[in-house]
Amino acid sequence: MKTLTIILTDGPYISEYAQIAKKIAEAALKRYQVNIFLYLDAVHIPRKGQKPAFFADEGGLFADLAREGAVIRACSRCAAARGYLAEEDGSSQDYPDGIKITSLYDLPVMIQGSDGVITLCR
Amino acid sequence: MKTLTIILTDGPYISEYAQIAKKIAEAALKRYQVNIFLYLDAVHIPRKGQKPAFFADEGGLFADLAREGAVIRACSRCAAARGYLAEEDGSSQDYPDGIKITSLYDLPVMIQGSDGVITLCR
Amino acid sequence: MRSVFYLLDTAPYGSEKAFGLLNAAAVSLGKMEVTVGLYGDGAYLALGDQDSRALAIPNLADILRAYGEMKVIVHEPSVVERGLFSEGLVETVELVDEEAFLEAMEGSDCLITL
Amino acid sequence: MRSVFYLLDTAPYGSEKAFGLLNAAAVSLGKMEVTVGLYGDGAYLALGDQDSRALAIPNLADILRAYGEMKVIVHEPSVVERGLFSEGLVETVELVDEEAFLEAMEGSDCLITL
Amino acid sequence: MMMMMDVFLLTKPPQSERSDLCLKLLARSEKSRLYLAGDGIYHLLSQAGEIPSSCEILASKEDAAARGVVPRRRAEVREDFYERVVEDVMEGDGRFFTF
Amino acid sequence: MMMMMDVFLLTKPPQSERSDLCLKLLARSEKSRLYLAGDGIYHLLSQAGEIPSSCEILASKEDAAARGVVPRRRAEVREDFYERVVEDVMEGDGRFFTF
Repeated sequence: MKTLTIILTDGPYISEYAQIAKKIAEAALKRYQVNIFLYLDAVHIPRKGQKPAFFADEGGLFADLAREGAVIRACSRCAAARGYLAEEDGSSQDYPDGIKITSLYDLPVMIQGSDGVITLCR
Repeated sequence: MKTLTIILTDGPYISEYAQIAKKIAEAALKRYQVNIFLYLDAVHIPRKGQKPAFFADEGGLFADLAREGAVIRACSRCAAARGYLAEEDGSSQDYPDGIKITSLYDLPVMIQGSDGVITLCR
Repeated sequence: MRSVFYLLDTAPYGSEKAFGLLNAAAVSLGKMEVTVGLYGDGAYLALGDQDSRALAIPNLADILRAYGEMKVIVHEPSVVERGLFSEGLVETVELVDEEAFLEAMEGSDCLITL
Repeated sequence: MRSVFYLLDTAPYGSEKAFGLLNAAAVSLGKMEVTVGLYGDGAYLALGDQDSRALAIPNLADILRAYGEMKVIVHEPSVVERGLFSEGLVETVELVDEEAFLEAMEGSDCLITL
Repeated sequence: MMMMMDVFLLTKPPQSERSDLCLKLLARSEKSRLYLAGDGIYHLLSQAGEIPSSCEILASKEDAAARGVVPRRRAEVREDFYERVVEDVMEGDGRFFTF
Repeated sequence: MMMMMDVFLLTKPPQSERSDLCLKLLARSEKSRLYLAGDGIYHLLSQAGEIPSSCEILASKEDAAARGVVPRRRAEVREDFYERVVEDVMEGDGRFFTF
């Protein structure tokens, strides 16, 4: 199966890229493996407990993507800086099941194994 | 006593504005009342438990400012969207003592009562 | 501060800034003299026919209309450069030339840019 | 993907993007063919005499030097427009004209812009 | 011989430097398709000729509607925009660039 | 009669639209002081004359050092930069703008 990797750097709400990524990933999951690498501010996206008054819960959208099979990984340096701590297996109390905090070294591995790479950022 | 209000919209680390705000606030606190309003992504700044590997803990810097007397308030809409929930008195488990989640209606009150207003954002 | 100028220079929908700026301006009404200035890509906010239902987010043109008493000026050169001059713009918005735009900025007690 | 082009078009220090991009490029070395392209305000990263000790953050010019094997090209028109042409630039960085810069982008299997 | 098709996904508005760079690469491509989403939609407003006439332009329907943009240049405004992007990124034979 | 002093704090690099707007307002001011911090530091590199010669320029020392910028135009590079900004914002008699 071919693989698509999406790289994000913005947090939720502040830009529309989490939403666009969600649409691209949904379309891709029908036929392809999807990786999403959360870099810089994007490590905020999967946080549990988001209660936006006027927008869709972007954390929930990414929890859905993980359930549907997307491999979602957050950069450990960026996550730790922003207060998201990983357990030994990369899971985090702050993140939904399946979304893990991982090393930046996973990024080139994802890219290498991909047939398409899309970076979305301001 | 004269009052300075600083408005921020970026999260920690991604831009240098939290650092610049800290320096301005430190300088101002020697002689003036200082208000800081955290809007949009800036509600991430005071989060407890930040462990940056290469930078100063910006949450800690703002906890210091609050201890030194700065009035630091975060927009409740932006905070709730990003997963920061307020207790009835505006405090939050995620924030250090003294930094509160409050209504956007506090922003014009802060501005109105100020002798100087500085907005720092990308 | 008795007057405040809210400067928007980013496009709506692509970022939360337009929405955040309109909210901040709205809660300032009645407390201070408020001017919202649309400059550069902020001029796109003035497009009249916005329909954001499919994105399930607030319609920002409707927010402009809902606060008809809010003074909103648009920098005319920004409008022209972006090909917006012949498009239908929100009725409550006032096109001003560069001189008037800069004067409005200078005439307010404080400038807020998100 | 066997080759990747990391495009930096924002200034260093003002945002985390330059630091993040260099880290991503560094961990890609040896796995893929890596090119870092400095364009627009990204050209400021090439300034040779950076000293970030007083800011207590990493020196980005030193990161460039530490990865001397990393291919870093700078868009010459961006350098000229910013008055950097007569400044001392980091030795490991290669000035290229627009044609060569665009060719390097086209010649890589994928483009990553932070 | 079939020419390879280069694919561009653009989410930045016209006056931005990233749009400029995208259009520079587009101008050098022999066969291209341009996908406009997000603030890239604003490229539909101008009739200016920066985009080669041979380039196919597709735009996201919901993004165009939200912004109140009616295309002033030839473009397909599509509801299945993201399916099409993915198909082109994954199955295309040319290069792919996101800006 | 003393002229009032307008104060500008600029943290954006030269090619940005916010810098342009800042410099437009600066050009209209009769008496001005420009504070350069963050990426505003890069304005020190160019000798170009967009800044009126009557304008005093102050720059943050640590921000200039980090960026490796040696001023190519007259400017005071100061360690007490932020104290000075605050003093001018709070005690100044003219207008204040941040970009």
